[in-house]
Amino acid sequence: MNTGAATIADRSNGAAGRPHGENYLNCASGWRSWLFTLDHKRIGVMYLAAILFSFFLGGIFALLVRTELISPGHTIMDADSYNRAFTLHGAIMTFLFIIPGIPAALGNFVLPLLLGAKDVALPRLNLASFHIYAIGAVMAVAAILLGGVDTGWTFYTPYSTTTSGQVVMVTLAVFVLGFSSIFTGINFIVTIHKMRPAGMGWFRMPLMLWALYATAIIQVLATPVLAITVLLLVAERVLGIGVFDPALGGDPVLFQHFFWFYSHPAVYIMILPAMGVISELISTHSRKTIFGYRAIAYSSIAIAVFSFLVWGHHMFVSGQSPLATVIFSALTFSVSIPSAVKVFNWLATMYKGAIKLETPMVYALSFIFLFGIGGLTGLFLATLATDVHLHDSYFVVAHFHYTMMGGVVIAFLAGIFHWWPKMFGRLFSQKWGNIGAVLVFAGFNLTFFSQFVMGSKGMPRRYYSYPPEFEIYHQLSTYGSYLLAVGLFVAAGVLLHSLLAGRRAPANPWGSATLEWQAASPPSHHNFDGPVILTDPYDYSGLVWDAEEQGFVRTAHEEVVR
Amino acid sequence: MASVAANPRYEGKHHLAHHFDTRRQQFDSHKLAMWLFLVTEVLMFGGLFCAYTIYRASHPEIFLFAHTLLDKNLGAVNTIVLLFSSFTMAWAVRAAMLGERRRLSALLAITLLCGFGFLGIKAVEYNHKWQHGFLWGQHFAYAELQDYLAGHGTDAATGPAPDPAADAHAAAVMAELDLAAAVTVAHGHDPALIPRNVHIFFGIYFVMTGLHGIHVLAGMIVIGWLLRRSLRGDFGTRNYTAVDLGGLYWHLVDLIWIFLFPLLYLIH
Amino acid sequence: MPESDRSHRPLPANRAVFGTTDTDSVHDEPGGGDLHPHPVPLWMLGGVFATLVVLTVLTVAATYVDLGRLNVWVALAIAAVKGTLVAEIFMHLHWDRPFHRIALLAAVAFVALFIGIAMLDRVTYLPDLIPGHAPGVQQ
Amino acid sequence: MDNAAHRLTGLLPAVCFPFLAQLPDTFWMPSQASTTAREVDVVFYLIYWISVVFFALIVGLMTWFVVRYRRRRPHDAAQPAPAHSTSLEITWTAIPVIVSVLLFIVGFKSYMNMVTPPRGAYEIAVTGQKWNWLFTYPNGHISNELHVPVDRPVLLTMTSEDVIHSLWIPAFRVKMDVVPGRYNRTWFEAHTPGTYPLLCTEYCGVGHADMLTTVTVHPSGRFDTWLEAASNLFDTLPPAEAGALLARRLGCVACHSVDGAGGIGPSFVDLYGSTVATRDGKQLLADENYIRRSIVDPMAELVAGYDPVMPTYAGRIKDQEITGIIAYLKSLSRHAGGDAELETAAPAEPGVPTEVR
Ligand code: HEA
Ligand code: HEA
Ligand code: HEC
Ligand code: CUA
Ligand SMILES: [Cu+2]
Repeated sequence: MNTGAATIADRSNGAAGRPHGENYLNCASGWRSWLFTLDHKRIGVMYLAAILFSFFLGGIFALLVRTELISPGHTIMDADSYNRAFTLHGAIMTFLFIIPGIPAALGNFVLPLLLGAKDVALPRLNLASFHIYAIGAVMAVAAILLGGVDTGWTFYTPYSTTTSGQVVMVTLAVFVLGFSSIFTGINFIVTIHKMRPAGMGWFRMPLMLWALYATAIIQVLATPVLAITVLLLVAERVLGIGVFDPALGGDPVLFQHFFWFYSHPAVYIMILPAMGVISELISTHSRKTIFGYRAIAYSSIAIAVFSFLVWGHHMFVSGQSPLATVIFSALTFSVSIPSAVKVFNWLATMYKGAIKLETPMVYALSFIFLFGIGGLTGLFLATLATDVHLHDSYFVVAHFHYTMMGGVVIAFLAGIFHWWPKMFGRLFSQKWGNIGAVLVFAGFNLTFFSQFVMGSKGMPRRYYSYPPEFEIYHQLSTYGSYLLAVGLFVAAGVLLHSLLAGRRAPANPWGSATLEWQAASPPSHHNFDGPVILTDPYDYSGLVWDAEEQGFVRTAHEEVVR
Repeated sequence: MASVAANPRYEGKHHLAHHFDTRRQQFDSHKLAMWLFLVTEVLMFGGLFCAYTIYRASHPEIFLFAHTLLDKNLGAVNTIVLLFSSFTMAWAVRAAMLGERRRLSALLAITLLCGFGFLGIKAVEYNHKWQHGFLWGQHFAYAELQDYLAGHGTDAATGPAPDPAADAHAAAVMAELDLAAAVTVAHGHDPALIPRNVHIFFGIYFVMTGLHGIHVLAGMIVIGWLLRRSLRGDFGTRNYTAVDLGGLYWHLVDLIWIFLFPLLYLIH
Repeated sequence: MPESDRSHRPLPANRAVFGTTDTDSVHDEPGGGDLHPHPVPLWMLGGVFATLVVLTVLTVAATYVDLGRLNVWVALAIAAVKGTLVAEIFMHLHWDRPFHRIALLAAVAFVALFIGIAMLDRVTYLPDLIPGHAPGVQQ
Repeated sequence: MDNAAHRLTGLLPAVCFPFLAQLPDTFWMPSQASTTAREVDVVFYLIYWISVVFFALIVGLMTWFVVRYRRRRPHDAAQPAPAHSTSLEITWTAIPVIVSVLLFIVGFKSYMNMVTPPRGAYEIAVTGQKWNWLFTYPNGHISNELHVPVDRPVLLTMTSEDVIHSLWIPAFRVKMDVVPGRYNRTWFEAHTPGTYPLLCTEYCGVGHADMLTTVTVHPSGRFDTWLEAASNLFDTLPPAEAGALLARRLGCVACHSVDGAGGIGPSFVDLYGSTVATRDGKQLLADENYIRRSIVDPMAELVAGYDPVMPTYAGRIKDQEITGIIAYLKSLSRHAGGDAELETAAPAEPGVPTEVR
């Protein structure tokens, strides 16, 4: 990892040709220049806006769910509305928000920059992916307006083939969104294969690229199975083909195999890019070389591959045969190992570092804490004896919120704050950023920790009402969710404020050594104005603080002595 | 072959996108993307093959019985048609690489025609199934099946021909499997011996061939578009990426049929 | 075919990870990285087509021979040979970057994984199913 | 190897958690009422403590590093430290591997007990339907609450009439999905008499959260007495009361209210003797025959304004029982025509709505 600098010679378009202050945001105007842009940065920004909107929508449903549960029985809605609310919450959060989340929004923006490239390999496919996402989102929202669905995000047959509601519309939306995800995945693999600059071998890539690459593998290999699953589901519902519906001789457990063959790897589509973000952030904000680069890189690929071997752990009590159950339990533990490796490597990176509690770092630390709980509680579920008791209880709900909200969303927020100055050229208030992060952390734990307890004590999930002994836990959880919402609004406010009134950002505010920070903040249309100096992505020795810039600048690499 | 320079459009058509350094890099990127797309297609059909395998392994009697309602001959002819179209497509790619433009157009046209032929034959088959109510799941007409077996039993052209050897074989399979009495069946034509849940076979048959048919249609649209461009003179020795990639897609469609044919039509 | 050799030429040391030639070799390509078409000879295309037809006939013929459980495997084996021919020759895999073949094989492997485990499970729990259960269909 | 692992996993929990013998509910778990419960809790607390240790280690180190290595000035650099260490990395890969293997083995052992019912277990058939449970005992008796003998293995053979349900008895730590078209099995051996909640924990629609009932563990010897008494409805009860019980047991009241409120089906109040408007515009008198047909063949006449979701009870209900239900409906109706005897019919079993007059 310790090699000299190489220059990518032919990348300079000459900063001279560019009017001062022109960047990718203002180089063209009008809605067409956005909607039909081929620029990965603009596509990334559009994705970011769309995805945050989805998060907001999903969050509204979450708050409705929580408010209903503040007391047993009817609080603000009837059972049917409640069922629709949690289904839409789960489906929106999964398919519209978190699966495209980090790869399509942050990944799109930073991936070519991390490579020192001008764009992704297939800009048109990239734009198509966004348009398809938009179509899918519109279909999903239309389905909500037409009455929604009450199947749960898992669409288990035969409930989903017999219930009323917009099942067909929603599943077709999922189908469409799947294509968007596949296109992103294809694009990223091709870009990483073909667009790496000379001198950037596989093991000189920033870890975010490894993470995105591993994610893309899953996207390409797993998503098509989701596509065929929902197509078969639609065919079952509309035509009655008899593959999944027991009333027609079909097998509902087979449906679960189909569903989880995609949806388990999908949780690693979510977490892998989050882990990539964390790897970048921990190193940057500790100003220290990442510990165990290769281990982290390999563990990403290992997680991607292992993630395909464990889907049956969602089916331990479904009527899956004990044989398969035992095999899946054993295999499930295999994913824990690479995850554990990453956690320990992050810790070792911080050891003897120069840690600065900037907002992205606060979120990153929060991630380690929350993902630690989320991952460790995964062990209770992977273990056969305990999962029998815990399956489909609030323990599972708490587990996956600790991994998805506490893990992925927190990492997403960390990434947004980290790359925000690059994306929009503005700094934000560290103080308020940190206050938001702490509120989110506190609210989150209050919301979901109590769910572990009630789950193991016997509270099933997807319950509109519940026995009175669980009321205290539900109340804590609901108040926690309000606090969490406040924290998120503070975070959103900080970012909005920065957009409107933030200080201009220097090119490299955090002192990161990856290539995107060599571009201006915000970058120009073609990303880099001068030659890109290719360096070790985690070597901070060449970066020094420049008080005038209020940012880090690179000294000539050769002059730096370690 | 018309000379490359003769067409004024040609020069503009093989430009290098701004973010690539070389044409080779651009071509490689597009080709890799196409292969990855084919990977997703394989996995998507993989789901259907999974459903097929599951039901065939657990209910062989259904498949053994129901496949006799399909027309082997039409299936075989269609296989040949598709193989031939793959051949002409591969040849078309060669022609594109060599800059043989008129030949390229002709070969694409033949490929397209084969596509029509395939779908035409498929339509004949579907029509037959439709007439007799041999449809998916819920819509399978068991009552008509009884009539059909009683009436058409000996009509070799449209229905299963009596085949004592096959009967015996089926009986042996059934005995070996030792399934419940309700599902005892022979290969023959005694209406009383129809296995339960024959409709599941047709559910799978229609989904598999239907999805494949949609892919054929998509491939034909691609080839039609290639043909149009080729007639316009867009392709040449330095610009054949689209033909190459379109060809890959068409071959994949063929490849899947290569497996569908024996699995659906030639069950023993 | 002199062109095809190009993709097999050794790479600079720092790029030869994964042991494939796949990605790289674009920037440092001397000739500006132009395309290097590899047209497959016509006799070969024709030969492959003829072989495919013969194999199709063979598949059909094989159904008339009673091999018991082997029949389906014979059919699949022949189909696999046909598929390989299509992929290697018609789809140029034989002359292509190895990574494309790896991708295709990976796809097949993951399908096999899916089918394999789902089958294993279904066959094991088969005795729990109610035979012929399909109350929603009038048989 | 096998033997050593066996002994290790057998010993470990007992050494670590002697206090777990039999507990009322703890912070994490409901009370233990079956032999499985104890096994599961041992595993649960084993994982729990392992997790606590790892978590404390991780968060402790993290906090320590943040405090100890805070950057004071923007340009402060990190202290030199190795960028990787093979021995360290092998260690922190190996330890989770070992822990994982251990967890798998303990989980596996208990699981195998949980899926292997002992021979001679007492068999009860379970049917799940939207949204209630039917428990059929070997003598043919059907109840809505589960009743089991203490200290005797009980095997539940379960199937569903409609969609997937899942039977969960938290106090026993058992759970199994109830799937249409197949029989799933689970078993347990209750060791503490009492009444515990039994819930549906696979999402099954509007009534999912109401698909709860109880399991009663009868002290030794009392179970048979209970079963005998419970199964002779018509010997001990007047027809209308028996009908009221049946309406609960068969799940009619899940859809039909007995207090005049709305529901999935028409209310039973004042139904008998009224004139019913059907979907296809007919007006029918709800007499004995009409009600009988509604139960045996609900699709024959569909009441206007309701979905055709009522399952048929043909084959599941005896003639005498239909008569009982009709008598019960009469007792609920103003149109029953001064049948004084029925008007006094009052429910005997706790839980049958007392508004019945
Ligand atoms: C981002 C999402 C995400 C992530 C990363 C994970 C990670 C894991 N999950 Fe989770 N899971 C979900 C999302 C996620 N999950 C969702 C959405 C569901 C429910 C879906 C539904 O039903 O609706 C679910 C459900 C679920 C189940 C099924 C429960 C049930 O329904 O009965 C199981 C069972 O095995 C499981 C296990 C695991 C395991 C073992 C991991 C592992 O990858 C965790 C690995 C991490 C660690 C182990 C922590 C770090 C390591 C250390 C701190 C060192 C110490 C480690 C050891 C000693 C091993 N998960
Ligand atoms: C990414 C996935 C994700 C996320 C983030 C969340 C977030 C939340 N979830 Fe959700 N949840 C699921 C995925 C997710 N959930 C899934 C898959 C299910 C299962 C569904 C099923 O059973 O079918 C589920 C189910 C589920 C349940 C169980 C319902 C039941 O079983 O009956 C509950 C109950 O408390 C719940 C609560 C919450 C809460 C309070 C949040 C909160 O964290 C939400 C907080 C968010 C907001 C309050 C919005 C505010 C946003 C903004 C202001 C924009 C901010 C912008 C910037 C900061 C830039 N969720
Ligand atoms: C899943 C819900 C459900 C269950 C369980 C159910 N029913 Fe019904 N029932 C309905 C619905 C909906 C209707 C109206 C539509 C129809 O006629 O089928 C109905 C109609 C009826 C009618 C005709 C009512 C009228 O107003 O004319 C009678 C009588 C009846 N049910 C009796 C019973 C009895 C007795 C049972 C139990 C043995 C029972 N039902 C169980 C849903 C249910
Ligand atoms: Cu039955 Cu939930
Ligand atoms: Cu999972």
